[in-house]
Amino acid sequence: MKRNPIVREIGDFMLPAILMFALYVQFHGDYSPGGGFQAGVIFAAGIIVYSLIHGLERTQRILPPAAVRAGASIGLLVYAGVGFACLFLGGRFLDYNALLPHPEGPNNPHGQELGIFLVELGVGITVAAVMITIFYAFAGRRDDP
Amino acid sequence: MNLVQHLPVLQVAVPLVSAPICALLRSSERPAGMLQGRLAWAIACGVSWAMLVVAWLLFEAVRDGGPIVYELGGWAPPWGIEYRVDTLNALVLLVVSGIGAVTSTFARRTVEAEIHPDSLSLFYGAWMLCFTGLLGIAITGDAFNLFVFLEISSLSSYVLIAMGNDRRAVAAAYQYLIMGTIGATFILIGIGLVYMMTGTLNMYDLAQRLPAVDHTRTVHAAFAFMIVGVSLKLAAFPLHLWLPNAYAYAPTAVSAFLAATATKVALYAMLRFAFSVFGPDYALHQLAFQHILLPLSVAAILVASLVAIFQANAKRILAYSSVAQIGYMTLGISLASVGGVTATIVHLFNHAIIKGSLFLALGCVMYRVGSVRLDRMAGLGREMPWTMAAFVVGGLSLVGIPLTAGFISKWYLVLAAVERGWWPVVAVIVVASLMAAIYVWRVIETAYLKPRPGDRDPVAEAPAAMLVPTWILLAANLYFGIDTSIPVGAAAHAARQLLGGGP
Amino acid sequence: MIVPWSPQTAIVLALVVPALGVVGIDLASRWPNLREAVTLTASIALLLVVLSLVPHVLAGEHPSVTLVQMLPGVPLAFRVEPLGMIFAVVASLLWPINSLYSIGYMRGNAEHAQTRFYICFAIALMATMGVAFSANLLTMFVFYEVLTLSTYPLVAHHEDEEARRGARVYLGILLSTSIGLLLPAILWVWNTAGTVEFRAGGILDGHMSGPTVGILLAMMMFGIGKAALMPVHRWLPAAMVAPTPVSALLHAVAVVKTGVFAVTKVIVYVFGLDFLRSQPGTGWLLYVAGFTIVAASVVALRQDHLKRRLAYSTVSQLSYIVISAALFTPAGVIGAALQIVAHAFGKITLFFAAGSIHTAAHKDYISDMDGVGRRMPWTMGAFAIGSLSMIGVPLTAGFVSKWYILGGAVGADQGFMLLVMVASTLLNAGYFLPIVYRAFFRSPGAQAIHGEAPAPVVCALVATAGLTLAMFLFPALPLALAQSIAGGG
Amino acid sequence: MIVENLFNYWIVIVLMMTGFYTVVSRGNLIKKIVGLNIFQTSVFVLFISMGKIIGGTAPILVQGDTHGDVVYSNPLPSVLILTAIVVGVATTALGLALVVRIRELYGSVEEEEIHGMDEEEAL
Amino acid sequence: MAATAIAVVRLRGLLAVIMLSGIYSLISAALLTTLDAVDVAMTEAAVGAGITTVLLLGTLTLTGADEARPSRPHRRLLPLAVVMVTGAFLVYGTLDMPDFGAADAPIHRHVAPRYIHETATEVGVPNIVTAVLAGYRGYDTMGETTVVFTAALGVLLLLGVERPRRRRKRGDEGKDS
Repeated sequence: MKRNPIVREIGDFMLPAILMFALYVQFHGDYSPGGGFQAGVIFAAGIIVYSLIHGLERTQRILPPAAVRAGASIGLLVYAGVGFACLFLGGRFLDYNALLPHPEGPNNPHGQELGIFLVELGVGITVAAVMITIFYAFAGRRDDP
Repeated sequence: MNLVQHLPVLQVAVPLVSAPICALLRSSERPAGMLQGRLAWAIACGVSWAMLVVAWLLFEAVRDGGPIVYELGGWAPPWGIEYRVDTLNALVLLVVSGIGAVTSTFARRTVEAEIHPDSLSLFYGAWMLCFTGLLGIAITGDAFNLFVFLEISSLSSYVLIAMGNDRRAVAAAYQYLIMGTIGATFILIGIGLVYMMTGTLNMYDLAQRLPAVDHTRTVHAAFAFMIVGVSLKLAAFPLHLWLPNAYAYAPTAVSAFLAATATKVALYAMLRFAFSVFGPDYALHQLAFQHILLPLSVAAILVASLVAIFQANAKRILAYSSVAQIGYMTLGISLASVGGVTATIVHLFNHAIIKGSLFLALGCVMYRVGSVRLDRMAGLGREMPWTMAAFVVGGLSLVGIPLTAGFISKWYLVLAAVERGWWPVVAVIVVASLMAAIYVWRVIETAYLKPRPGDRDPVAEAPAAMLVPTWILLAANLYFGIDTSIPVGAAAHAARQLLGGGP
Repeated sequence: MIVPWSPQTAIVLALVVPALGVVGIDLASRWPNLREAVTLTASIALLLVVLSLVPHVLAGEHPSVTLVQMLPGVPLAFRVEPLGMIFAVVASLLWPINSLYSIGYMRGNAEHAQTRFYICFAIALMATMGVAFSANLLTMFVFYEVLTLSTYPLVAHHEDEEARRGARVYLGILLSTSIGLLLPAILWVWNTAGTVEFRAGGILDGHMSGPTVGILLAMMMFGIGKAALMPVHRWLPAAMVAPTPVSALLHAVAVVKTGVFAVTKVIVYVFGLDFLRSQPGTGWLLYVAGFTIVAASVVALRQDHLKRRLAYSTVSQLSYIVISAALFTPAGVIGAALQIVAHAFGKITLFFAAGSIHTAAHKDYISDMDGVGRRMPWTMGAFAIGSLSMIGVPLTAGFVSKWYILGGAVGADQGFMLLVMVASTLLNAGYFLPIVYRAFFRSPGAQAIHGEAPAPVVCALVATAGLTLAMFLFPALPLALAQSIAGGG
Repeated sequence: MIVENLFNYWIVIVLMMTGFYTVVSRGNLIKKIVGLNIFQTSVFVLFISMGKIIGGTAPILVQGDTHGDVVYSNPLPSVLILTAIVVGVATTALGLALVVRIRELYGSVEEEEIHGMDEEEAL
Repeated sequence: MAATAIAVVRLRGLLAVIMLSGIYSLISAALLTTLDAVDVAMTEAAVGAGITTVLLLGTLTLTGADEARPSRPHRRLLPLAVVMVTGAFLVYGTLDMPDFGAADAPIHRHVAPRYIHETATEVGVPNIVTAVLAGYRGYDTMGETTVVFTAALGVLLLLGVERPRRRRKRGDEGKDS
């Protein structure tokens, strides 16, 4: 497949689109279907397509495995971090209302939106990273004796 | 901000966070591996002990002040997820975190011997995830949340088991994965069905809304699926097939940790679903679920004990004995009386300590001898006096000799059976403990009364770093054999809570 | 000492002293002489402690201690009553003598693992004290099991195939009976009577009646396997693979006496004599015991291995105690108590003799003991006294106990029992006197010349023989204690 | 009419059982995992079909609908199933990784052969 | 859809099986959309048809391509029985279920309404699913993320990213029973 110029062209053309779509799904998840998880998967899919076309080595040069692995941990830490942040700001664990000061009443949509944005981000990072890591692991196995 | 009120969530969230931190330590350049491994171990170990403290604080708080409720995200149940700690799961949390703390302290040497240095930090990451999952199951008050944490603990335990040095470890892990996933899916179906009939996922909300619909066939089905699913996790006979290999070939520390905690938590889940969610009247009276459980438990006890007698590998002996011991616990449930459930919970507590210490002792043997086959263990009584002494004490406890924790379990089980006047059950229990005496004695006799096999070089006593944790558990073993106020008091109270002072 | 002296402290010390002994022996394991010194001091200290309790008990007190609340409502507790007092005195009186003997024997035969030997011995004694002073069934059960386990290494001492097999039988029977029958029985009592405490007049009266009593009694009697009622006597001959001092103190005194003692205690303080007499379906015990007496004696006749013959004689002698307790009369209990003492002195003497022959002449079989008496006058002299006591000839302890037992039988006009007694007396004579005859009046023949056994051994067996005689001359103390049992614990 | 009303459920159950059958009956480790996927996917569909309200729309708030005259299908099952799917794929990945290891260590992915080898070792 | 499922059981060519399972996921995704669960549909498509298939193919290239014919027939009967019982029980369970799509089922009455009506004010996120996922039941989602993370750890531990150098200590414990 690497040899085939057409595939490569199309792939190179598609890739940005896929990644953009991933970002859209990630950040527009509040208003339309989608969210961190879907975004992560799509992003990963993009990377996978890329490495199918350009080969594993090149992909790993762009996205070193170690970095990706770190990403997986970081995403989860972001999520949990939000939780603890709420806790330290005087709320319950993951109680986003505590994130922003809210004079008006018990509800605090802005706080909620912020919290949801952040955790979705965490999910996105983790999922993308994990999917890519897993792919690397399987692909890296392939040319073993 | 006052941390005390957040204890319930800290119990789970802290180990959860420690996992990715451990994982982050993994470096790609080789020589650093061991060092990072040490660091990861330090984190895991520290967090575990901290969690033990938290669990103890919770236990006391509950004992003095009654159930503690914690609304995650500040959303009131049933809309949000709640943590709810009562006597029962406070005790379970105590067991899990206690065993976790001791075994993780023990783990370092064996893990460094059995796991590839590059993988050390990831290994401890997985370890902490398993720990997290078990705690999460035990503490949550939300059915679906339980499922999620069940999966966390399961996935991580598949991995931990697959880390064993024997290739059968991997096969066993796969088998466990298949059966475990089926079990989890069954639980999911069960949850779906009750959700469908009640529209809620919160256990205590369910408990209130189920009676209205508990005549429906849908709820019957839900109950069946949940119990079968849990039994798969619990390795209740005859769904135990995954257990022996998994425990026999997993890394030593992992066997000890899982054998002492995983099945206990599953048992807790069974108690929780059967009694707290569906309610004793439903489970025991309408479905008479004890009539199915009783024969299975008896079969488990007798068959598994019998098989254990004929094993040539000490770890497998213990694994089969675990199946039998689980039989004891379900037997207690099937007695369908406060006494019976008390016995179950007491045994849950004691057996965790007993099996933990036994597996740790074998861990020392494995570390020095490199095998736990009986013929390799001959003569160890003189070479590793402390280790084998530990095994002897643990073994006596398993048999149920007075002054050990095991005796207390026996006492309550037999007592419960006598109360019901079920003499055949009494007979089963005593016969089984004699079988236990036989398989324990096979090991002891080999270790003490047989000469060292010619092809095995004499070995040194295990290092203190491993003996100390082992003996901590043994001390607990003896302590709870003499002063039984903590487990028995809590168990009796929890049993009354579960059965509503009922039958 | 810091703790003010009181019966309570004495009770605790009775357990602590042997325990300390264990520690000391372990620490001193490198220096044999020091180690043995520790053993001796511990044993003597124990004796003193126990004796210090006697006056209190004679004065009718029943000092008691509660260690911990092991289970809700069932503490680990101790309470000294006359029967236990007798037993404790006997055991602790014989421990120093036996230790002396052990030293001679173990060194004479250059046995291995002597430290382990002495340690287990001390633990066993501690357990014996625990049983003797136990205030409830649970405490008794706990120390009963401790005793079983602590004696296992002693039985398996030689670590060869024969020892392993013997030890397996030993542990197998004792564990299965105790866990299989005794424990459920205890829980049954707990469940029906709501207590497992030993009380004068028993605790079951009014809680159960009819044949179930018989069943419970059976579970207790056979559950206490150490009493070696047939058919659960098999462990005792099996235990003879142990070194002789073990057979002597443990399998002639501590362990087996623990058994019969427990039986008596259960009969007196759990069921209660009057209760048992009032209930149907409890009489069978008498016949089982009677059968055991005769059958065991017959078997003993046909044993050529000296220690095995002694073992079977023990089985039958133990049933004297059971049978006379099974009369369910005060007189019977007195007889039982005295037999505990008398048999202890007599039988330990006999075992000592057997061991001393083994050490000096390396002979185990009666058939080749011709003329040993001439070479080992002291040993065989003591042996003769022991035998006479077993038979129950006047001037020996055996006569005293038999006298009271017979008295009991007559009092309850038990024809069957009288018959048994007569028969067994003849049998006893039948299997003991030939040995004595052989030893003194047969010519040694051309065998390796050997002298008397090592000095400590001789001293020990002379001492016990002396006790055997002494009890006939001065039966006051045991008698007084025994009578105060009947007066109600 | 019960049949019509429950027909959807029954279809799903048939699918579910097909997957389940594949898991328990098939010797090939990979195929077992495929079966597991089908099994779980069908369970997801079952959940979702509980949440459906005929005539309802996807649970995304329509702009300007203030006085709730729009009927939304139940969002909760979707949420649960989103989680469940993730769990599912995680399990699959892990299972496949195990299969790869088994293949490397045993040189086979057939259950029976593997058991055979273990038993040989046992002897 | 059923057809694909059955085919999966019957076929022995693993490649085809995998493709079919991918198709199966796609179909179910479509079905899910008609059931108003767009998020789920999207995910199922991405995961079931995408990731899972890729992984399966990856595995396939690392292992063999065909399934052996099960030798012992009883391997069929017992499972069949088990499955039949389970299925029968589920059907039995459905008999008392509320009708499909009925708006008055308890599921729609108890907890859900609050999500639907309050989200706008409490959370202020139009996509209720997102609101519940990350808001009301955010903690579940954290668990979910953890599960994914676990999977990554597991795969890394099992396969490793660098060339695997797992030491095989096949000592005597290799031989034990």
